[in-house]
Amino acid sequence: MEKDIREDIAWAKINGDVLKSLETPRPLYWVILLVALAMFGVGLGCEIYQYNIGMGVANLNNPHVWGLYIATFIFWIGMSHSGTLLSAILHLMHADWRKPIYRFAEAMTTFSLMTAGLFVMVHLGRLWQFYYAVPYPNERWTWPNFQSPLLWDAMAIFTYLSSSVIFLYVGMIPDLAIARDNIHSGWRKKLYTLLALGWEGTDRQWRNFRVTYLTVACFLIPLAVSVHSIVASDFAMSQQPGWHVTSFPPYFVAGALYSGCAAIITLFIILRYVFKFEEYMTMPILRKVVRLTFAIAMVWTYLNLIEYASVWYSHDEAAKAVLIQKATGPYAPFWWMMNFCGSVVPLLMMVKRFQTNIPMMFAVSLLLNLGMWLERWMIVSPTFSHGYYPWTWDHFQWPSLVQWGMVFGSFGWFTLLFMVFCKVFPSVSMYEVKEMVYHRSLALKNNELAEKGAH
Amino acid sequence: MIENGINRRDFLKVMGWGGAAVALAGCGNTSVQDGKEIVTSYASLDLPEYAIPGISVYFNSTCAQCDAGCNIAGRVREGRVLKLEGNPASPINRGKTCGLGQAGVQAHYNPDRVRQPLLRTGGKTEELAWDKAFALINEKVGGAKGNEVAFLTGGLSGHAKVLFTNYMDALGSKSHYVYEAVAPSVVRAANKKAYGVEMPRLHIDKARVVVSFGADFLGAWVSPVHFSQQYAQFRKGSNGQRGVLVQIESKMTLTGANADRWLAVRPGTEGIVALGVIHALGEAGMSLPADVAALSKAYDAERVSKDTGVSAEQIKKLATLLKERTPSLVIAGSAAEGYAHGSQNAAAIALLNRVLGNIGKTIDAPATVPFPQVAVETGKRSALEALSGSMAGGAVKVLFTYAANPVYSAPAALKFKENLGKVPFKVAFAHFMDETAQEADLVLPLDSAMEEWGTVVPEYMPETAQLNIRQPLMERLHTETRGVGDIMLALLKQSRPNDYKDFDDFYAYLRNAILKNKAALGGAGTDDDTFWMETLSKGIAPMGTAMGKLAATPAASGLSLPAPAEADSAYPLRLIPYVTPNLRDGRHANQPWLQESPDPLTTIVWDTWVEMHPSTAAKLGVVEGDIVEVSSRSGTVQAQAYIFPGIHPDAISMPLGNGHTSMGRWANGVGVNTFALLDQVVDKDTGELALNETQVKVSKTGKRVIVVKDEGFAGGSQAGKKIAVRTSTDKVELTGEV
Amino acid sequence: MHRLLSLFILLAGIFANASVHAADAPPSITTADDLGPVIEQPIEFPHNRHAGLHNPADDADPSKPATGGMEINCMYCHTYARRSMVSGIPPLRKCIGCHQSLPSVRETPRIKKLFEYWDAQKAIPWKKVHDLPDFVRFNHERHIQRFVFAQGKPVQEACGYCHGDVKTMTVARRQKPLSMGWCVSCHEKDHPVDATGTKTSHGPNDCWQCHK
Amino acid sequence: MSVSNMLENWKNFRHMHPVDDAPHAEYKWAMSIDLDACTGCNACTVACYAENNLPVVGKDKFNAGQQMHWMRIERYWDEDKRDFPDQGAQFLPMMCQHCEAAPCETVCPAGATNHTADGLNSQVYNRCIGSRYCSANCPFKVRYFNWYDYPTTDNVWPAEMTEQLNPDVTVRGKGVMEKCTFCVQRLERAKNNARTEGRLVKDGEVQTACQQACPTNAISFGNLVEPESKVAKQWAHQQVELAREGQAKDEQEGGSKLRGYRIFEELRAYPSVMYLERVRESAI
Repeated sequence: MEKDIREDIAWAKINGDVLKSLETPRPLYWVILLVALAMFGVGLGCEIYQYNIGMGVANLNNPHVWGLYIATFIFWIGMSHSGTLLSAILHLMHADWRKPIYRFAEAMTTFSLMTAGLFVMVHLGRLWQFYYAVPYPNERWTWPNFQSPLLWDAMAIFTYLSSSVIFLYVGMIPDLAIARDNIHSGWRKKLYTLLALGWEGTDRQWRNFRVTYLTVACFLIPLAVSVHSIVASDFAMSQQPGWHVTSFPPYFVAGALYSGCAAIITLFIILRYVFKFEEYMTMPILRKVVRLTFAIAMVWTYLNLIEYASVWYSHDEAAKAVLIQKATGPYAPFWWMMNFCGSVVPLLMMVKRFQTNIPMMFAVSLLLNLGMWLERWMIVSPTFSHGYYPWTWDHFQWPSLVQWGMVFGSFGWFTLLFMVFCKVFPSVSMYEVKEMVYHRSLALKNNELAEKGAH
Repeated sequence: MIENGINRRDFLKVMGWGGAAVALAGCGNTSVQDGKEIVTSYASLDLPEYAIPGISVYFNSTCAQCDAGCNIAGRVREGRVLKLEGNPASPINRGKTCGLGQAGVQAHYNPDRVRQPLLRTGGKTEELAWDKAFALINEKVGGAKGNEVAFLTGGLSGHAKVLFTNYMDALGSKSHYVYEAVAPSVVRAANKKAYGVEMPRLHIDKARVVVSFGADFLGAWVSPVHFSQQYAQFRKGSNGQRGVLVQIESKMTLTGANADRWLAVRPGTEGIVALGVIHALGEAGMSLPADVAALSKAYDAERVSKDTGVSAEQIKKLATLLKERTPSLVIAGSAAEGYAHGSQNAAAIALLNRVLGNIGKTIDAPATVPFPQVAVETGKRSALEALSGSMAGGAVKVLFTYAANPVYSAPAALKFKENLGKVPFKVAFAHFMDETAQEADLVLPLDSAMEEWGTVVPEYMPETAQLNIRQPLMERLHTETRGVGDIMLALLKQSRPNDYKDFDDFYAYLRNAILKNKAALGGAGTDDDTFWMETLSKGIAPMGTAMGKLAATPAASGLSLPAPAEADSAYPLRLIPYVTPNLRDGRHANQPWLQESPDPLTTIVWDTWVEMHPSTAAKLGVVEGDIVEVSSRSGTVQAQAYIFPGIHPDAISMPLGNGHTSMGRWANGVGVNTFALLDQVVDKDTGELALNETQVKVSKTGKRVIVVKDEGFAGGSQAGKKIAVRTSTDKVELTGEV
Repeated sequence: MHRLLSLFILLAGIFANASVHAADAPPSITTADDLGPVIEQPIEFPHNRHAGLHNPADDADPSKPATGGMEINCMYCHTYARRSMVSGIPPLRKCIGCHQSLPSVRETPRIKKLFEYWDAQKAIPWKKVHDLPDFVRFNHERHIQRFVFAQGKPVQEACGYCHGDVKTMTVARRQKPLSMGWCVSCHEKDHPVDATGTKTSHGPNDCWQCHK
Repeated sequence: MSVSNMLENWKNFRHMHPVDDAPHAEYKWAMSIDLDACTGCNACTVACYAENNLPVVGKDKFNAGQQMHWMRIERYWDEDKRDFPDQGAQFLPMMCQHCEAAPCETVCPAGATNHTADGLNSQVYNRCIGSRYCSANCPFKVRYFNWYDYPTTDNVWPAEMTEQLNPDVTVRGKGVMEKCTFCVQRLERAKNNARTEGRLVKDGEVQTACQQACPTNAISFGNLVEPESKVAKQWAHQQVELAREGQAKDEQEGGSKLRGYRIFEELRAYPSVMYLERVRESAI
């Protein structure tokens, strides 16, 4: 069997390699950063325009009141689930191979949540009054509506985001201490000193650290599941054909894990290349991630088919009409594309040879995420265009450039945050990689001892 | 209730607690403010008991949106008229209004109203003071002799009409051209011949079957709000026997869309259908008068079916229904009259009423107006031809236009605009700078109907004769506008100073005129002030109970119907101009509520369209939204196509009312002017323009637009859902319904 | 581990305690004062002279200007309060109606100003002191009918509930916050329905009462 | 404000729906529309514009589907592919159905749309944050969103036109959802007058703008709690009960000979608008 990591990497080398990624960036980094900034600028410009003129510039209309904002919001929420999966679930399951890659996955969680939050905001017709949806004691003596799934959403996302930030930070403390100890001047030193909370690696610290980390991880897992279940409730709790589906929560969670894993593959490949992390982000790990992704893809496909089947065989004629409309109406190209990307493309991952084919996996992972984005759009829009009330069917509505601009901008925003993170914080967990190396060498030693003993 | 009109104007002054500004600020400011807004008392000087800020007062008046003369009640608050409701005491509209009437406030508050007298010389426009304007008019009419001063007006009635008549009298002119672009003038003439009255009273509510030959009495014909009231009763019926409506026309009107059976008839063959029904009635055993029997003999069901496209079975069914359910009522409308033989069509239809014995039962004589000088003078399309002719001949030196927009609505063949140019001095009384006002030398700005005094005698009075009062509902918005009565009075004071010196203004004249005839207006025995007050507060003065009588009986003699017209190979389709309930003849095109109110049948807004039957469209290869070119011998326009099942395949239809080049911000450049296509073909008997006689050809231009309409992607389909449900009389029990 | 556990228990305890407290904290801003800004009016109208209490000392010498008030009912001038949403600003004629027969104060600066407006036949541009946001529709009639006519409260008390003790003010100044919570705090209380005071009910609490 | 207060109101709120233990006390506003009388003339819709300060959006925005007509007249054709629609069209006035268990109410995050004690589905403009969830969840799609700031848009309300605005109705700015209110400003005024006189609103005392305009009296409006009101009698005669998702009369064999029905009754929203089926003569 291939090794997830070489057991003979010196610990100092690990420190050196990872800390090197924090050093003065290459020009390519700046280029990427600038491009991301420009993309974000486009989105920001669109929002300023929309804020001033009104939501009409998004080219939404009366039957068709939601559009890409909500679809992209779900997409980013979904994206966030990967980090939790890798860092919390796999942590509990003692899957060792997660260690070199969970840090950036966890960062991805945080940043995609921060991106998703923006979409909730830009979606609001009266952004400046968003605080009406926040439960706090106020001079109006009013409360928001606790029945509304949208309110649950806001609460769940906020909780998830804060928990994710804590989890990310707590898990990073020993590494911050390493960074502190290896950097001798400048703002970084101050920053790491502050954030490392006086970590010295004593036994007591390690013990408390483990307990805390484990607790937060345990807390985070149900939260992650509930967040996307609640997002699913936005739809499942409504009465609209195509939305009113009982299986939406697990379907959404599966979809979330799916798109998250695909995004991990993408970022895995990028980071491995950009920061030269070949030693840590090894092919066997990639293979494991790909296999995991494939498994989730099949789960998603199954749930997807269940959804179609339950609509098809039910007596809900309106829902059936929406399904037919998805497959044959103006959204058909996107709907078929989504099914292709979501269920057919991952089949490539079955082929062993392809699992470590970097260009191919890179392309596949992008396609998977395209499919998942389309999935969200195909959940939101066709129901509006072909709802219960035939008089208001609107098959011609098409998102305006403002909507596309903001979707585009959100990728810039995410990239921006991620790029900054990578240069400020170690994107590979040094202490856990060391653990991994140590465990492997220990295992090796044991084996050797055992072999010796046999002789 | 109110002391006198002049004072009331003061009360109505906008002095208030600025409601509008308050309302507009909307949801913006969310916190308590202090000392930012100004608040003054409602009326600074004196305050009548009824004027309470925050509480609406209703004043009765008369709607000016069409000639039906509905009685309305204006809701007035803080000195502003906010909304118009129907006057519940009105025999015409019984508290109801149509959409057009509701939009009356938009004619009043319209930002595009003319606000100053304007003198236009050589392309230059300058503002003018009223006394200068009057002096100028005096100079010009002084330089013309008798009939060289001509008047072109819309339908006129009431005391404004009296003043017009007197002024013409003073000038020695008899050139009064009364013009209405879409009025049922042929039917009026035919009625006169058949029944002895222009417009008999119709009792739709008493009929058990109504057969309407294209009379859109629910949409735009004569007095739609009144007929809608009758229609509601007719549908409720008596003893649970619901009235049956059969509509026979080539293009479905709003009334057609509400019919139990809508029969698409080949354009122009309405009279043949009527005779066919008579024939079928005879065959069904009804005894026909000899002359009628002789006339209808040739019209057996098969032939009629062949000529008209209405199946023989339908004709027989209709005859059976008419025979079984009496009384019935047959109405001839614009679809029947719009042909060169329109009068003959209408006569044949009247004959059907005679055969069915409806005359005297559901067709009744109208009330007699005891003061003929205030009675309505209805407009004719032929007036325009006559005027155009005399203008072309240089016989008109001064032309006054009021309540008519002939430059917009004249058929191209009349070359009206060109001939108008030959008139040296043209005075337009105008609310808007419409196409006719644009051509005038002097434009006099009119008060809106919510600012002026006046009286109206409706053309169609459902009960006894009534004089409708129009009174100001609020202070003038613009100080330099004048009521038409005031203008005419000022002009008369120039010509006959002695007769009118006692009257400061039209209000004084009107009050005097009404009080003089107090006894005849139901005020015998009351003192002047009380009577005047009561009349104003009611908004209606009764003019006696005298009813006329139907002086004639429809006769078969002289009636001959031509064979159905052969298709014209160069212009194979017939254009049916559609008078929409929203825009009528186009004078309301600048009222945005009406532009945004979807056409009931197509649901199209803000545009003109070309309706065609799916089979016609298929033949032409046209789909919805294709820009098609419609050409007649007189003109060519381009408009979007709309595929519409309710039209005969031999015809296309376009709505009237849009395509203004000059009117206001909401009207200009919207749609195309269908009037521009009309051929100058007239009804042979009356000389009235036959609206449906225009032959057109339609070709694709290759351009396509999205038709802007309320109807969505599903079109008129309910997709199998239970939304607008229909049942039939045999499946429903109507007796006992609340 | 124990320490962690005790931390949790402590936090949970604090949370529970706070919740219990929040749950039963009585609403108490009903009478809160929130003085508005001083507003400069075209004429510095002395409410105290009109609505204030009569000063018995004034009776001694009627020729001298009075120092007390005249105890005029609020609704003498704000006459629409019982009939309309708005209480109304009196028309100029109402002021003149009394003041033309009050020569004793005719030459004071305020009254001279008043007559200047009257002579020019111009309305006085009073500034609005109690200006609610435009989407709030407070109804004077309802409150006056309920508290003055049904329940029999003295007019000044009923009006004063929102407007403060006007009889002691010169130019009126906002005394209460007029915030939604302030309105609601009163609407949630039970008030006697009539003068006998046995039956009570609270104000309506659906949004459309005031926002429409 | 306090939590217990909230919980108490919560309970009340839940009970405003007509469950057996808490029926409507004084008023339950309801409507019935006779489709046999409705001619589709649009008088009601224009009256609604006049009464409720609805903006005219113009052709482009109408084309974009952003029209603001609270009441719309829908026109349906038969779908049996005959050459001509020889039984006419079917017209249906459609506006907010003021559902008793309204799907829009439960989903609004800010609680801007609620049920009033009178059984109205209220929309509070100044509380609305514009999430548009209510419209998304409305089966009838009768909610209209202010996609633009119409008060400041050119040629919507030029200065002169603002004088026509109804001072009793707030003009909505951008980002706010709005819909038919059953002319709540008229209802409140009538209730106010009645309360001053110590009585309840009488049948016919208050009319909605559409009802008042309707030339054929197709629209009836009134208090369903008052058994003698016209609307209550109509509902009773047509055997349509408010809080049912299917009426007993329809479960009879062969259906009933009554023509009252509600649209999408099976969705259990319990609409307050009853329609009476359009009738066509079978003998012709």
